[in-house]
Amino acid sequence: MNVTWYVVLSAFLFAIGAAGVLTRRNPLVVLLCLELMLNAGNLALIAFARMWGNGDGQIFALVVMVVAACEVVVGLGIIVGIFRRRIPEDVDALSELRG
Amino acid sequence: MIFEDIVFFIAAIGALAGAAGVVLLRNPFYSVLSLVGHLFFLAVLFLLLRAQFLAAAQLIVYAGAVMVLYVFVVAYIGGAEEPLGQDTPGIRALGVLFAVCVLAELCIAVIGTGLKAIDTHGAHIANSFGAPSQIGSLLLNRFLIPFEAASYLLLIAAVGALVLARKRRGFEDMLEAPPPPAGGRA
Amino acid sequence: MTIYLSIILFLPAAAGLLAMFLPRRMAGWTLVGGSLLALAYSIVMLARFKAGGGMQFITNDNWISELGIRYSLGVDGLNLFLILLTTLLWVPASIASALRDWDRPRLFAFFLGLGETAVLGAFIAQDLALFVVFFDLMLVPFYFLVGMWGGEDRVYATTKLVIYTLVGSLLMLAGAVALGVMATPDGGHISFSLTTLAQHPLSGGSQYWIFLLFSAAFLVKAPAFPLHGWMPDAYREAPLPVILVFSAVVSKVGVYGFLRIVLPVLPQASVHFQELMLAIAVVSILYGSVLAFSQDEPRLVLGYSSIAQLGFILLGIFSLDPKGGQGAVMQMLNHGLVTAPLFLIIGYLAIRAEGRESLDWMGGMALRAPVLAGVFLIVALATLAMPGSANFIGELYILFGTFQSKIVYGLVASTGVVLASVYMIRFFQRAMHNPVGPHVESRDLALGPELGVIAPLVLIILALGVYPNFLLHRINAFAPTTNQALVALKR
Amino acid sequence: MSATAWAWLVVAFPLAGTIVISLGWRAIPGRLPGWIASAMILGSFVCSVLATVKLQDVAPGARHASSTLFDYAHSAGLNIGLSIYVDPLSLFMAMVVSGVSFLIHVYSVSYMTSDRGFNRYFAYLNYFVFTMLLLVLAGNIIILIVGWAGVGTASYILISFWYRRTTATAAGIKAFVMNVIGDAALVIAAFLLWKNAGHHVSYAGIFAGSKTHFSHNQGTLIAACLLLTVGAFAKSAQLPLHTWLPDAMEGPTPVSALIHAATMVTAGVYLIARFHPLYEQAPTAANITAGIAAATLFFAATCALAVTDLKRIIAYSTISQIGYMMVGVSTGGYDGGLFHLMTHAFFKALLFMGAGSVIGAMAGIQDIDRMGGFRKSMRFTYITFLIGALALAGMVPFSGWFSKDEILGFDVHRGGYSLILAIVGFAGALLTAFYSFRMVFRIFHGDAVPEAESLERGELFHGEHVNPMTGEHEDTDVGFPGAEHHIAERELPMKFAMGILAVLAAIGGIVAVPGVTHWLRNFLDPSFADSRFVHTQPTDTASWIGLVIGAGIALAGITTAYVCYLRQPGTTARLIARFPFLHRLFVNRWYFDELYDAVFVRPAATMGRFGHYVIERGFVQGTLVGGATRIVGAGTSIARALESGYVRAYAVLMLVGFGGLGLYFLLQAAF
Amino acid sequence: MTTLHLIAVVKAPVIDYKGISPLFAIAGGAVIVFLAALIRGRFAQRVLVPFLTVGALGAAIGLTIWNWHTGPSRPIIEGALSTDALALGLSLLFYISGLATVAFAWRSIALRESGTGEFFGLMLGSIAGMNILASSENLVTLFVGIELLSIPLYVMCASEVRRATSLEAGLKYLVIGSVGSATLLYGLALIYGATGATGFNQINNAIGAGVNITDPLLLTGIALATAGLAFKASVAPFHAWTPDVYEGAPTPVTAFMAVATKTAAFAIILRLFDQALVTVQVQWAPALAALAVITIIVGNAGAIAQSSLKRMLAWSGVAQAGYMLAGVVVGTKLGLQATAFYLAVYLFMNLAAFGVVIARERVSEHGDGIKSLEGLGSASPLLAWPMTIAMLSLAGFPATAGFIGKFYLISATVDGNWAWLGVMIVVGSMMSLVYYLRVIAVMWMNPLRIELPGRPRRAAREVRPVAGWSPEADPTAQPEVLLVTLVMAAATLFFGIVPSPLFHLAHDVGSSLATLL
Repeated sequence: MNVTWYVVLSAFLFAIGAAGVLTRRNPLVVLLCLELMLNAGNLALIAFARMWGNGDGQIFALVVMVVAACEVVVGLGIIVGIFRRRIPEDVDALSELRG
Repeated sequence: MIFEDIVFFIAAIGALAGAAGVVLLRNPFYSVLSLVGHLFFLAVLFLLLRAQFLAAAQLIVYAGAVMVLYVFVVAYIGGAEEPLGQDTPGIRALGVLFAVCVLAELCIAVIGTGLKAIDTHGAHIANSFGAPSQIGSLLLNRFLIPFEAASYLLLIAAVGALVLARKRRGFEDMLEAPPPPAGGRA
Repeated sequence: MTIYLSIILFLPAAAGLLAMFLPRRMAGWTLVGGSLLALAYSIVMLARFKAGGGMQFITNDNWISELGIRYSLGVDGLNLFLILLTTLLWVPASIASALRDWDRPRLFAFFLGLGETAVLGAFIAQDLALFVVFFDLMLVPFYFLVGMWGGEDRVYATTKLVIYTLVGSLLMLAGAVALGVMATPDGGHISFSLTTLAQHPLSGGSQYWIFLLFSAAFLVKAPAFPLHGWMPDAYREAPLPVILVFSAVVSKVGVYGFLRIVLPVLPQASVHFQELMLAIAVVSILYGSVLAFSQDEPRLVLGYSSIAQLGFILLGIFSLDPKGGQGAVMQMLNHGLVTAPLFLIIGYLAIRAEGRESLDWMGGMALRAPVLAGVFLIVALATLAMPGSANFIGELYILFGTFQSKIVYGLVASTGVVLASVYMIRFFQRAMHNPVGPHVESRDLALGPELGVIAPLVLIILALGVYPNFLLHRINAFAPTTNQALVALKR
Repeated sequence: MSATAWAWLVVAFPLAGTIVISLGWRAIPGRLPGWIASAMILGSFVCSVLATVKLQDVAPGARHASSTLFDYAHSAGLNIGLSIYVDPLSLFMAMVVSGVSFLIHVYSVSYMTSDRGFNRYFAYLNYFVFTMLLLVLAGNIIILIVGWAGVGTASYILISFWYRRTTATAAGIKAFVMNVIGDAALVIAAFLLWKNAGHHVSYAGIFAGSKTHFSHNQGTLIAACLLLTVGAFAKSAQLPLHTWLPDAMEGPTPVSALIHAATMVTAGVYLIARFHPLYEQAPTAANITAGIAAATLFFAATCALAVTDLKRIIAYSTISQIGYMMVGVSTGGYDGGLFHLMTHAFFKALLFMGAGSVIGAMAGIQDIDRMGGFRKSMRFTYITFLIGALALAGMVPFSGWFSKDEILGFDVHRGGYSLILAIVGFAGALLTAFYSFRMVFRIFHGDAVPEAESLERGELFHGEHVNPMTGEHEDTDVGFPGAEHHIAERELPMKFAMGILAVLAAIGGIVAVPGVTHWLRNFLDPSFADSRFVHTQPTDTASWIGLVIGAGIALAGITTAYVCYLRQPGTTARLIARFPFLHRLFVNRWYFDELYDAVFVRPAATMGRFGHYVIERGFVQGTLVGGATRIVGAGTSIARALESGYVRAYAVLMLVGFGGLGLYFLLQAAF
Repeated sequence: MTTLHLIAVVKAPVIDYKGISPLFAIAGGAVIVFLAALIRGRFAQRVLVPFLTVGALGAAIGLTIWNWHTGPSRPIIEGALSTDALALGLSLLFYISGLATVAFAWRSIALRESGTGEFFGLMLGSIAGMNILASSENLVTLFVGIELLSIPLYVMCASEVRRATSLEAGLKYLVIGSVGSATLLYGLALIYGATGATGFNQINNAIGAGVNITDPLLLTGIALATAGLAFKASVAPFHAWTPDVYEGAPTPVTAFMAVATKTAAFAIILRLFDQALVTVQVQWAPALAALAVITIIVGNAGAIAQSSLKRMLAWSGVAQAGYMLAGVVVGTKLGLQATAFYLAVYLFMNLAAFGVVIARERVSEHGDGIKSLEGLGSASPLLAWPMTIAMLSLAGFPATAGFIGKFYLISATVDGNWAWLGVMIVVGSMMSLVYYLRVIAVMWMNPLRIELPGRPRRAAREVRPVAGWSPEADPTAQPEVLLVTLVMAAATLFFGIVPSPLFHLAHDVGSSLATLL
């Protein structure tokens, strides 16, 4: 199977993730979509690693996993804070700062 | 090789379906679950790409730990169904539109590239490629810093989460209570 | 003794700084002392100046070698008298402000002193970048002076003033940097020294757009039509001592820039755009004059008249003829010398008209104030370039130069002479003559402060009228390089 | 001492007077300033005489000298010295000016006694004489312009001497502006001469240069000469720049006598005489000048017929007489022109003094319709005024008779174009005789008006102080016409001045009696030796024929006036009824003021308003300033509209940005 | 085969401990601070922990100076990091801003909310991330550095959990930031895919040799990476988060972000474009130029007529980013120097300004509103002067460092044949006058309508009780903030008149990238 296929697939995943971020209003889901985008990046990295036959890409992917985890943690923390603050679970509700 | 192709297609479709599920399902809980599925199929793809270690990590770290965290949070704050309607007009449409544009550009880029290698199955590689040993050696040599930094990042993130989610006095009752005295710890 | 220009340059600012830390009532007089010292020093400089001796009293040190900015000062026939004008006119301004009871006198003194230093710097600088620095720095003190001690709309006026002027001078900044970088031969160290720049003229194309950037700055500063939008507000709102120096001295920096920088460094562009600039000058003369005799506020009469006067100066400069140049420099001095007393007189008139600065409220003031009337008359006649005044010689040279190069513009401009007589005499009459206004108490100049401030200026005006060659003999408007370049280009 | 040294003194004396009086304006007591001023002028008269004497010593060919005090302006190839030029012409002028000025100063001492501006008045007056003498003695054209503008200034400040009269200030600014027009013209002329005649500003240099650099009647030269003419006409109130002179009568009467009759207004004549080499080299310019002058002399005479304001009648007569001089000097009859200049100075000053005396008696009223019958009550004034009128009318054997007819005789002799001018001149002479005796008869003859009667009873009439032009009441604070009036009958100084002038007006003609005396010509010849017309002089017989004709015309005019005003009063009324149009034309001075008001003054005001409201408010502030503001404001609102506060909108924005970048880079890749 | 790998495994990495010591100081400092924070008691919280933080930063500064060297980078640890003047010089800026933040935050609510140790520890962690970022030599380090920089900031922004706007700022920053880093990641992936290398130098060698410089894959990668980094530097149109986050975040955090984050972003932008991708400069320069222009216009336009000072400074920060981007575009040594110089100047100006905002918002009823500065000129000149200097410098008036910085940038653009960009900088400065001068006018030219305590004035003024004119409004009530403010303002002024020291630093920085001419 050509590497192209993998990369194109990752592109699709990336786009889907992006679309999710733009369309969903529940912060939790937005976080999930961000995960999708990062994973798309991972897939591409690994595909290229396979293509060039060196391990850099895989290491990169590994690091990305860690990063993704961290983002999730912090993001969830903020969401919890918002929940405690009795603000609706809706990113559009958080639009007090503007202009 | 036909076998690989079949596996690829199944995994690819699965991953896409999982991703679509995340985006489309209205209940965050289901979204989380479909993300888990998505991750699983990704792991399969990793295997096809000779990244055994990563596939494993994917399953254990992600589908294991992180997703559990998600589930907890969803449970905690009650994954309310996303309210319909009163969406800020245009944003949704624009979002999809530009996502499609990005997709188009990426595809053009990938297909239009002059790289020969991309149309191959990839370079000839040693059997140890993607094996823990090789990963480990890379992590401890060329990528020591990223490795350490990543671990450090985990520590920071943990502290951060603590800061944010820590239980605070006079918080549940929604009074804008004056902050506790300097240095006071809840 | 040798003349160190740095002393004269930073003395006023130092005095202002000192005033910041002295008791309130002493602040103003400290600055007066500083400006007097500067004046004395510059008079010594004048005495030591060798006419036709080229650049003198040169200071030339590194300031920012990385940017090629040098701290190089010098005096020659072009800026000698402008320096004197600055130091001279800051004295009455500082006295006038010391006599008045300001809200924050220390700060006022500081900014006024800083202003003098900045203006002097712009006149003395022999390095393009240094000139730009002082040119922009000038705005800071005046921004505060107008904005803190001005009239009702002071904030609007001062913001408008600064933005308007800085728009010009920022463009000039870009032009200056471009000039310095482009003129540097490959591998050579960048330099903004005016002499160096004059020796490596740029190619035509880049000269043109840089010329336009510079002109923008200088024309706004002058101001020339139609870039004078800031003028009415600033003139109306600014405190009198401030607008005095602003109109009499600061407005000259712009036109000075043409002679010091544009003509020597961008000769080709100057010739190329000569007609354009002459047109602007002529339009400014006519427009300024016409508006001047339709104003009822004395300050605006002077404001628009200075548009016209600076139009004449511009005309002389861009006649690109030595006579015109000489006349232009001469007019810079004369205009400064007559504008300052006129603003003082406006102050005196306002005091006598219950503080109303409007010609409608004045009239018949000459009745019991013969001295005031006489002084006013002398200054007014000098302003309209009555033959027998130095202003006349200045305009004569300007007109001769213009006739020589482009006679049509000269002929149109000479109608400005007639218009000038109209608005000045109108101003004089509506204030001093006709039946006494209802709210006027006609009182002659008090011998102490009032007369003491204005008398020396009037005497200087008279003296120069008798012996204008005192100036002409020392003035040298066009650097030799300029002349060569122009001659070469005219062929 | 050399002639030039004396000449410097001539200029120095009045200047000293000005400074002393104006600085000591509070210290010097009583009438002393007046006497100081008069003494100064006397001094300069004496000096000018001495200078003349000095100059007569040298051979006629060498009777000119110049002296430079210092470089007035010397730079960039333009070298102007502060220099004077002494030759018979300038000294002649100097003597006339200083002499007449002296007498008028003396007259003023009495006339202005009770004016609160007494000292100021004499400071101004001395300043005027200073600038006038500087003008006539100037050694180069720039200094000439300096003096030229100086007299303009002096005339301005003296016209609006009673500055709280709105009419006076209006007249002042009018006179000033018109004079500045003349100055500007002179500056341009100066440049043309400097540029084309070899970079000289001194007379000698210009004339020498013009010979070599200009061909006969060359365009540039004509232009230069016409510009000189404009200057001369502005100063001498010739068409079409004459309108300021009648208004200038707002000034005190001695001022009118000195500046607006005897001296300043004749500066134009001097100018043309001074630059005669150029005019002779550019006959076209000379002819144009002469033609306009002729028109002026006739036009002004017609106005003098109809105007009823005493001083304005004399003013128009002045314009008319200067027309004669202009015709003279611009057609080559320099002696005649200057001769008439001198005699005119005498009799016109005399007339004004008489008028002043009468106006004093009338408590400031100037309308001759209100006058009459002063013959008995003001005998001295009557006699002197009569002499002046006779001289003006050109009656045998008074000075005007010789001088006017010398001009006309010369032009007749020269023939051709000049002959036409001469005929106009004769016509004008008729009118002159008529209107001068119209004055005499209306003022002094007929039934006595109350003022005259009270004067006979021995008391001087004191009426309300009203502005003769507007009729509005004025407080004597203004000064005018002084707490009380002064008339020649009662004031020795006035008598003295008028007496001397009367004598001069009567016998002034003896300096050039055809066939008998050629003093004037012999004196002036060195200045005009280079003229083409030196030898074109009418024979004595011809001159005498001319004189006889002139006398006849004068007699005719006087008789007509006698008939109209004494024998059959009311004739004029019938004439007016017969030719109402002409009368209206004359009374309104051919509508020149109205014309200028419509063509210059109001358009200027409109332009001012237009500039203020349309260009300044609309374009400069509205379009430039406001436009920039609006653009920036629009940018701000856009930038802040994008900042909607919705995080997803920001994400979209990012995607848009990336889309753009990606597109750009893909295009880069494609091409 | 296998033997080779075994050898590889055995081989221990070469570690230049000296070179990496500043990073150790910071990272270690963070850990120590975390631990110290566990000690209860006022002293530990109020004194010990800040002291430790300052110590860590001071140590880092010292070690940096010890490490200082010019010339091309000396790679450490297999070229994962490099300690060249670019990294060292810019990390000095991080440390300084860190010190300033300690002072700013010392009395802040955010500190009490999150706990001293956590707050300062997170800050140090973020600084460590910046450090890694600034000295990163390959894509992986770049990415992990950028995340290590951001994630603590997300937390710090949201740390005032009682304030809704703080949470909002946190979430916005997180979401947009994650989108940004995902984009960046994908871009890096594509670059890696196109070149097959992650090390900057290898990438630079690969481009042109292995891969065509107009290869769409590579260029799209660059596009994505640009987007991701531009977001960090808040370059339009990726700036949208900036005003909201700056306004919502606790002001000390805002100050920290405004200077440190931007510096770090530009550090890596300089590295990536001027080192790894310098060979394709012809491709990316126009794109960055366009971004610069958009940023200048949008930033200045947005800043006009803002009533919140923090927001105004955020927008102005966007505009300033545009100016600095111009220095990157030219891709010359001069441009690099100019950008570095301007970064330093930018730090001084902004910290001075933010110090005043912090001092005022704690006492004034108008919070960070521009009204809180009303009459400051006569009320407390000690605050008014620094603000004035900062504003004049930001506006680019001479005798301030801002002028020199602009001058330098413009000469760099002209020198690199991008003269019109220089003109754009100038145009931007023109627009910026509107809002900078407004601040000065409010401070000095509005009549002070309140009676000042303990200040006898001859002229009786209209008395109006204003919160914030209570005695503790006296700036000396917050000496640490005042100190920082005064120092920064003094620096702004000093380097405006004697800029040579900064120029030397900029020179060393410029010498660090051998890839530039």
